[in-house]
Amino acid sequence: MDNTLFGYLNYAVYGTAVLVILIGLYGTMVKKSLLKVVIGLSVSDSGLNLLIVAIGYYKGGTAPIFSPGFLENFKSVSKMVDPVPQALVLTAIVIGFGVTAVALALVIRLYRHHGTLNIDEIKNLKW
Amino acid sequence: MIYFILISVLLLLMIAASVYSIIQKDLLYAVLATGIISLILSILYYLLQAPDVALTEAAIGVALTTIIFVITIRNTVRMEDESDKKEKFKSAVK
Amino acid sequence: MVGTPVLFIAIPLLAAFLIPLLGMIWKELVRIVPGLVLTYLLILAVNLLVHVLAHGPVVEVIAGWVPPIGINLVFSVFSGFLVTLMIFLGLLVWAYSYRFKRNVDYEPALKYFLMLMMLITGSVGIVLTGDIFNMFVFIEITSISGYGLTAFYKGRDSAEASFKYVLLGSVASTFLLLAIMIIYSQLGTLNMADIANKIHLMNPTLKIVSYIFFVTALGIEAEIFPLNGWAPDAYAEAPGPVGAAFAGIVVKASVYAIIRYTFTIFDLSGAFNFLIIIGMITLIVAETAAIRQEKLKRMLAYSSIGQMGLVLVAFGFGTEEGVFAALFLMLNHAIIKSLLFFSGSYLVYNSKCKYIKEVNGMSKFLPVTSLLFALGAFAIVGLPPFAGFWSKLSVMTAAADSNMILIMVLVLMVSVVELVYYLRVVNRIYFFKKETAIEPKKPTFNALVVMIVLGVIILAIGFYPDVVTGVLHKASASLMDKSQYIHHVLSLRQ
Amino acid sequence: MKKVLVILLLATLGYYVAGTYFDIGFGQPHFIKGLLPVKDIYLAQTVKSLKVSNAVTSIVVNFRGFDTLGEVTVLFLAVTALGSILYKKMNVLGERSVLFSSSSIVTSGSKLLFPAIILLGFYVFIHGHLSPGGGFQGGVIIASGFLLMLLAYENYSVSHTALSVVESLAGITFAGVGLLGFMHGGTFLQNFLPTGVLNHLFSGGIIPIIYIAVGFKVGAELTGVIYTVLHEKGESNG
Repeated sequence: MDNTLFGYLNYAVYGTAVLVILIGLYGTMVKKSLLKVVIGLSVSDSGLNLLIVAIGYYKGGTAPIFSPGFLENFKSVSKMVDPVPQALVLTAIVIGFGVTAVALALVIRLYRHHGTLNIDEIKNLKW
Repeated sequence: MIYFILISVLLLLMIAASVYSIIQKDLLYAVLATGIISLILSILYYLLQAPDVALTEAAIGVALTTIIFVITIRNTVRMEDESDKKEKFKSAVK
Repeated sequence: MVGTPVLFIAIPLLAAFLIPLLGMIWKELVRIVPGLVLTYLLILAVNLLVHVLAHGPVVEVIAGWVPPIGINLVFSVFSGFLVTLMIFLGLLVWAYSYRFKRNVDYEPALKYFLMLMMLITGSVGIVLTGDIFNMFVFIEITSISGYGLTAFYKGRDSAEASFKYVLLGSVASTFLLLAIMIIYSQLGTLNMADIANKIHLMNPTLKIVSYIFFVTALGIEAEIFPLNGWAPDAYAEAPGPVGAAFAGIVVKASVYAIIRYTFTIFDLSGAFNFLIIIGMITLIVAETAAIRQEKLKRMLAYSSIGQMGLVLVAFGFGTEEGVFAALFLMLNHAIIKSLLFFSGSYLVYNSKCKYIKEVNGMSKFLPVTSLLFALGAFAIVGLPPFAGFWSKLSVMTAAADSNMILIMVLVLMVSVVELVYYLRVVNRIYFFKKETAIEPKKPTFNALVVMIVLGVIILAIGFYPDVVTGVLHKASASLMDKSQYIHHVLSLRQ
Repeated sequence: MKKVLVILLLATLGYYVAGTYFDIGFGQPHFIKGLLPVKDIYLAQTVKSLKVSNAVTSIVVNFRGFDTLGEVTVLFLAVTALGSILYKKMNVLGERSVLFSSSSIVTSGSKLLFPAIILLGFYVFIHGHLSPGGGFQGGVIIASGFLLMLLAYENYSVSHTALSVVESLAGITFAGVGLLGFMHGGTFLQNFLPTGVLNHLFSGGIIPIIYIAVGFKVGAELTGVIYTVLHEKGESNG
């Protein structure tokens, strides 16, 4: 793959990730339905995770796993992609799931009390 | 080249799915769109040489998050504007 | 050996995993074990603090990897002082809620005490950790316990408050991760001391963007205007002791994080003025909002936000006197605001809506609680001879030293506003008549003891401020000495 | 009006975030020259002193194992908070919501798949230090196996007591192994077992033990989350 195409990917990957974060935040801030708000959070989390993994990628890199045949060729360590962002994303995904579950439980409870998910009818959540 | 096209297409699909999930009035379809985002992400992670993350995203994002969203929708309302509350959900899944 | 900082995290976590099993053996253990753990940690914290005062900071590495490879915990005088304060308050909150929650079923009690303990542990972790991603994890631990505790009561308002908190908390973690990744992508490290050592190499634009993201994220937790939308609701709807825990523990930890980023990690010269400006705005907005509140706990919440603004202003002077004043304010605020929350929640215990007008004539029914509330109110406004006076005075001297006369005037004006709205409540307690006959809830024995202990501490600091100023001076010196922090962390060898 | 404001706000945010990350660059070396990024140390030490093949595993469990301890605590707290928010008593469950009535093909198919999924989950976390995967991934796979059963059978139930016992024991194993390392080597989570030979199943010292504990814990916690939410019937407005 030649370099100009790859330079374009710079904008494509990060641009998409940031766009997805913004779309999610837009949904969170504008939408009236509580479930839509939580969906927005989940979407923006996805964009964020893509952004973090993309930082660890190197052109032509290999996965950070030392398979048996790999060891003879020790120089190729420098060809591995960065494992640190991957480890951080693992943590972030699991934490994000926990937060989403808590938010959904709150949605269920608010529905139990109000019989609606419309943010306008739930007095304290208007802003 | 093929790698390049693949990534571009996946990124475009991801944007489309996220826009769809925000503008769709039917929350069930919106949630399915977030599931599709996770599916695309998981392929992207694989292409970005992050198999561990891909596995996690495939299981958490595609299966678990989607299902707890669906359960929540089942327990609350399906449409964003809530004009006809539960009827459509029941008829759609049965 | 006096013990190591990692025990502050490991012991509560082990206990948290054990508690569900212990509860199957004897249900009362669910309430007792957190108290035992906190008592042990308090002893440990005091011991370590004494050791650190004599011998300098203790740096603990984890998994045998020295910084910057592994995660490390730093127990300096500054962080150690905050940790001791937090654990002490946590113990008081536990003692206060021990009997308060007696009528609650086993399951909710288990969850309440678990989440309370993890709230404290998470905050302690934020203060102790020396790694920016590890701090993110501890912030999440604190927030999730906070979400659960806010929604603990069954009413609808608590769920709304908690949902608000979840939304802002998620946005906070997004910003935090963005900032962490900017730093990592440039310097290739996540260790605070290592970052502080290399930050001058970074591109200034990236530095400013990441600093703003950090402050935005932490500002949500630290209740800085305009990001504090969750705080009044959460304080008002959470159980009374949890409000005290938010004001005394969680907010302190977040302010600590902001301060650590500003003083140690980043070397931005404009950051101090930035702190003064956001602190000032927070102070003014919160105090003017407090005067308009009709619910007692919301008023206390806004007052708490205002105090945090003042703390940021004091830190923003950037001088050692300023840091000393800010630390003194944090200590006083933690103690006094806890007392106000504890006694206030008994004063409005009977009413459904917790309005301020419900406290009319409560001094006839609950003399001791009313007296303690009045003591707290006078102390937080800064009347001599109570504890709050000395901290306000030290803010004034610090401002005068930095030639910031405008700030002195503003602080005085804000004190007048505080005096107005606190006196309004005290006036109602003592000089108004109760219109309806009530059967007030008497404070439990534990709650009474806790409140009296706090009252005695306020008086003690008021009459003998020297008992704490020594430690506070050393703590502020340890925060200002950035090179020593870096040296202590990075000089460790495998 | 509000939408315009929000869009303006987000556009500003997007401008700065995107600008920052475009500067950083995709696929190019982005660390400041002359610095030694920790990832190089991690990659070297993974093989040299830990004898683990998967570098992500070594980071998650050993170099940054403290984060992982915090992370399983977050999940543990999420389960606790979930129960508290929906104020359920563990043994008195509400009516189960039924997502769909499954045909006999689905039920018997799930029964067939279930052991395979569980087995895959165990495989993934036992081989976490050798191949992609590990405690989180394996745990999530196990939880999705239980999810399949819960969806396919209307009256399939998981013992809540068993879940919390597994969860607690796994958590105690993690923290306990950490404390053992503390007693043995002086630092929390330090390796105190022989590291063995690279690419063998029994290698990596305490890393596989911790990852297996994480696997059990995550599996039990996520199953608990699904189970709690599934037993929440929203029909009654009260």
